[in-house]
Amino acid sequence: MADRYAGLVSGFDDLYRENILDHYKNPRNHGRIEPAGASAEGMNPLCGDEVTITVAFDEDGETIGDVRFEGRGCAISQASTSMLTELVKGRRAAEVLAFDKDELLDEVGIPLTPVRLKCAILGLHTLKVALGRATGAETDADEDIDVR
Amino acid sequence: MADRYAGLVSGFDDLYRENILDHYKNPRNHGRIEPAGASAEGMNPLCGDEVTITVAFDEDGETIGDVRFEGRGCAISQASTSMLTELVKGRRAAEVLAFDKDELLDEVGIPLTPVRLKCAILGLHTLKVALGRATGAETDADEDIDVR
Amino acid sequence: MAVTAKPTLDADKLRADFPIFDQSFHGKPLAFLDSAASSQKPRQMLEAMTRFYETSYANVHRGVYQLAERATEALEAAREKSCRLINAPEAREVIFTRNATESLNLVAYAWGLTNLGPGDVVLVTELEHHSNFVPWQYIAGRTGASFRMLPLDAGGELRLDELEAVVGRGTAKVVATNLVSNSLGTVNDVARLAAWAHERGAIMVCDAAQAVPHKRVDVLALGCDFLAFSGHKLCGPSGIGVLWGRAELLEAMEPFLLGGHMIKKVRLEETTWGDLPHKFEAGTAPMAEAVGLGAAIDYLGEIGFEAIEQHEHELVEYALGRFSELPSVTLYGPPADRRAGIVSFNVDGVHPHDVAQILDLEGVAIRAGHHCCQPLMTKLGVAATNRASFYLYTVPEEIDRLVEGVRKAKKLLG
Amino acid sequence: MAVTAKPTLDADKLRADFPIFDQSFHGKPLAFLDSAASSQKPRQMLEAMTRFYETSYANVHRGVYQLAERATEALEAAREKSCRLINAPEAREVIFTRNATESLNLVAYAWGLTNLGPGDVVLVTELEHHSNFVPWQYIAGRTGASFRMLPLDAGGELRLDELEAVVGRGTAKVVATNLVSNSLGTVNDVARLAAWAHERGAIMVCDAAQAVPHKRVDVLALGCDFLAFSGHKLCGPSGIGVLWGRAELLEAMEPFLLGGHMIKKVRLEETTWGDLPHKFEAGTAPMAEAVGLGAAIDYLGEIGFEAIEQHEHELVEYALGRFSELPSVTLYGPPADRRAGIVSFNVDGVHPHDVAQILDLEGVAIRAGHHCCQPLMTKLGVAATNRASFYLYTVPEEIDRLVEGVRKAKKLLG
Ligand SMILES: Cc1ncc(COP(=O)(O)O)c(C=O)c1O
Ligand SMILES: Cc1ncc(COP(=O)(O)O)c(C=O)c1O
Repeated sequence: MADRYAGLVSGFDDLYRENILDHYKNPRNHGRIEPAGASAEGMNPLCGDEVTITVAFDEDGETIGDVRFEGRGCAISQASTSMLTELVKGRRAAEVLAFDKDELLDEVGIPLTPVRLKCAILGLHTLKVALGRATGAETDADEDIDVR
Repeated sequence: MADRYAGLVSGFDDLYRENILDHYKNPRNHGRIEPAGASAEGMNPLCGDEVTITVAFDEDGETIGDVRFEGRGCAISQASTSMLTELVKGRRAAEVLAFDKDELLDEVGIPLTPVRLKCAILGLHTLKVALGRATGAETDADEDIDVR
Repeated sequence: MAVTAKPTLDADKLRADFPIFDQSFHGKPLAFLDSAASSQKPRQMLEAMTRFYETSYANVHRGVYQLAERATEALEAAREKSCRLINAPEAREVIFTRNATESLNLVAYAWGLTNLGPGDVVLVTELEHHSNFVPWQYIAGRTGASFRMLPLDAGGELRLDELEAVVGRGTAKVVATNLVSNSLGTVNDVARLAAWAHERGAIMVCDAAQAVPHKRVDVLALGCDFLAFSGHKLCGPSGIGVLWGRAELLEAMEPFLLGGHMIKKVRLEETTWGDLPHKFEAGTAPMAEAVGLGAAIDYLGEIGFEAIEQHEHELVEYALGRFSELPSVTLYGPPADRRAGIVSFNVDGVHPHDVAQILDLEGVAIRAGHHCCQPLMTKLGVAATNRASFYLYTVPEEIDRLVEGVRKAKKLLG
Repeated sequence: MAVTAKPTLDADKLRADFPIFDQSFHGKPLAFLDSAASSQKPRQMLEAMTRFYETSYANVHRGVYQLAERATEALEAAREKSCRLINAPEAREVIFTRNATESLNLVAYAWGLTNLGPGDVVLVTELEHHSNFVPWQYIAGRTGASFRMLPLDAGGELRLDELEAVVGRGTAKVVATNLVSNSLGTVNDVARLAAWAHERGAIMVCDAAQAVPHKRVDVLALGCDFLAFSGHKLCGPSGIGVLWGRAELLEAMEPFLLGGHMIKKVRLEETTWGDLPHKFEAGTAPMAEAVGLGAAIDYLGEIGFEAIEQHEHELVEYALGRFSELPSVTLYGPPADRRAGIVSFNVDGVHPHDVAQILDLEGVAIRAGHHCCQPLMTKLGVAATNRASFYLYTVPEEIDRLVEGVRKAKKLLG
């Protein structure tokens, strides 16, 4: 087991890469859209990470014209949510609902232990719930994340 | 720990010595006195050993003139009760109530592990309860032995 | 030695994995015929635990640092192994407890306190171990439910034909039985009982403490709702047990033990429970014990449960045959083809304690007592029996020594 | 290193007993500063368990053969050691459970279900670990008793002056508090709380999970009625906890877990309970775990609890001093002379998860989270804190590395 971890996180450069620090310190699409076409607040009660995501649809009622987030929490949760907003803007809701978390994790680009994984997908899970509500689609529950 | 036990029971000759076999096969003072000056039934619910002891006092109301037992159970419990009856006949109740179990165990004469110790003192404990009831004296409870 | 069928495992070779056999007792090699009480431990399992403590130990869950991640992974890997062992659908349905007894209490308390009431019937069997008897008796008493017992026939098998009569006009809510009896070795038809229970709207609770170590057990094939077993009887460490339950039942249930790790949010006004399996795992988990259990499952899996079952079957046939040579021996329980590797017996005129003690002097370890089955002893009309029980490391020579010792006991004391 | 007071134990030397320190993490030696979650294990303890499994393993109690006697002796010797450790009057008052959480649940269920009702007040503190909070909340809810919380002052100490006001006109029945807080390290005046509880006719339940490993604890001096702790936090194995209770209370109580070994007679109509401690120890005991616990108690006893307490006190003073150099750090809890070896803190603008992760990359293991104390977190107005906690193997250099890592985290993310 030791080996796996030895390679997994080998230093600051790996875990807190420039682009994560950049997204954490300069979040993209920060803020709140009011009134929103879709919205949800997600929270990981174990560590207190929080994000609120709001979405405005284009005229077709499907395409994400704008998406904004606010939140507080660890660098991973906030940076990954910031990255997420860039990834999904302009996509259709149905597409984002089928979005594979690995696509986001690739973007985050660092190896994550299970505890930190929850931080990294907080934004994605919250967004999916928001879109699911707005479009009536089902979304999988994540046992560790509370969404209102 | 191994050492202690290595010496403790080293064979049939130690554990099932002639005198135990003799008392088991030919119990002394077997039977029941009716009406009895004192009596009790003792039982070890864990292994089902049972003895019923009945006592007849001499005219002084104190000295054990006769004592008899019936029972079923393992060799140690039955033999030690048989030996006990020989030891206490002619003694005063108060004396027997203060009887140290080591005196009986010396007579039994073999090393006993804790589980078997309960077998060896079943008769003594039962007799003490019988005498305690008859004379109004207190006797210590033994958590593993039920006496009626 | 008279066994001719070819064993599908090599018990003589496997014995080398078990350090306990390196010693002698009263100058004789140890014939350990009390595996139904608890099994001995292979080196591989002990080493897995020590390695865990030496390299990967920390409190599991929610730790951000590496050691805590490693420990969490190790615990969850053990859960996966336990899940596959009994063919459970999902690992989150596998709850670690301290022993099978606690697993059964968990169901009795958490399900029973809320779902039982007057008019309801809790049905156990006359063959139950106290651990699947007393919790139900107690919770039935607390809730006003009626507590009943399915009787045995003379051969030590369940009177399934009495089911309707015993429940009568009550509402059957719980049927609780073991899969293999620890006293008689009887293998019970749990699938049939489960079907009956479900027809009546009852839940079926299966005590598999004596089954999981010795044969392939499949919760789906059994059709039960809950299944309990202990680690220490299957070459694993003391201090860990397993409860499997169907997710929808576990999710609908109240929790049992409360405290750290089983909650989502705690407020003065209200507390919300965590998800499965955490909801039922309060406090620090038996982490090293889970690792040991996982290693034991791997160990047994490599040998193969079919081989283990076959090996024990041959031993039990052999033992029943050898005992039939002794007219002073009374045997209890069903024939070899319907029993596991357990033989309960009495010797005319010799108390079980004396039999066990004389055997001990020969280096043969068996159990003498009520085996936590007093209702069964009452039925058999005895206070105690002798019980010899076998496992993968048992060899026929040990049964020869057992029979020889019983002869001696009879000669000396009978 | 800036500590000048002479430590009364040689932590550098003791570290050699702990195999976990033989590895490195990210190329750095392990600074394990999470002992409040669970402690690391000395070789001596691990060897005692392995030796037990290899030479003396069998199911305890009632076995007639030697191995079973040896195992029983080993278990009971561990009980005696646990008894002396906390200066309990009698070994039969010492009950082995799976962890401190289960110990506290045992009291809440077995005492609470029968003795609580509407109008009664169960009082816990705002400082409680969930394990001494949620069971009481749950059982109070089930029985209709009122569940209340003694508040903390700004320094993280109990508002004992609020006792009367919080209970009001209710009948105080239970006062439950920890002796040492796992979040803040606060040492609580349990003796005073116990005296107050007894004046009001309540029982006093003391959660000593963070105390027993680190200082001499004396149940008679505390005057409590029940006291709980875990083996894994005091150099012992996972899978075992202890509950001590006053014999007269334990005897009057209903049992909790039911099944094998805790009974006297089992009949369909009625079951009678065994005597202490067996009445509360259903099923196969955590035998090897008890042996490990006993070995750990011996190990700590040889070092001396006064030396351990003094050592940790010096570390905590040193740590508080070093942290005061960092203006971005907020410290929680009382001054060093009223706290145990635990330091909770936050770093301005840096989430605890990030602090802990960055420290992990430096080989420094601390915990980040709510520490199973959500009511306290609510009071502090934070979702989580960082927590560093010390033990006999902690050296001041590790605190230097902690402080250095916090500086880095602040620079990188703050
Ligand atoms: C104060 C306190 N009480 C109770 C517990 C629970 O201990 P365990 O998880 O061993 O049951 C802990 C440990 O997490 C603790 O710190
Ligand atoms: C059939 C059966 N059920 C339950 C148990 C209880 O197991 P444990 O003592 O590990 O809780 C046993 C073992 O004694 C058993 O044989």
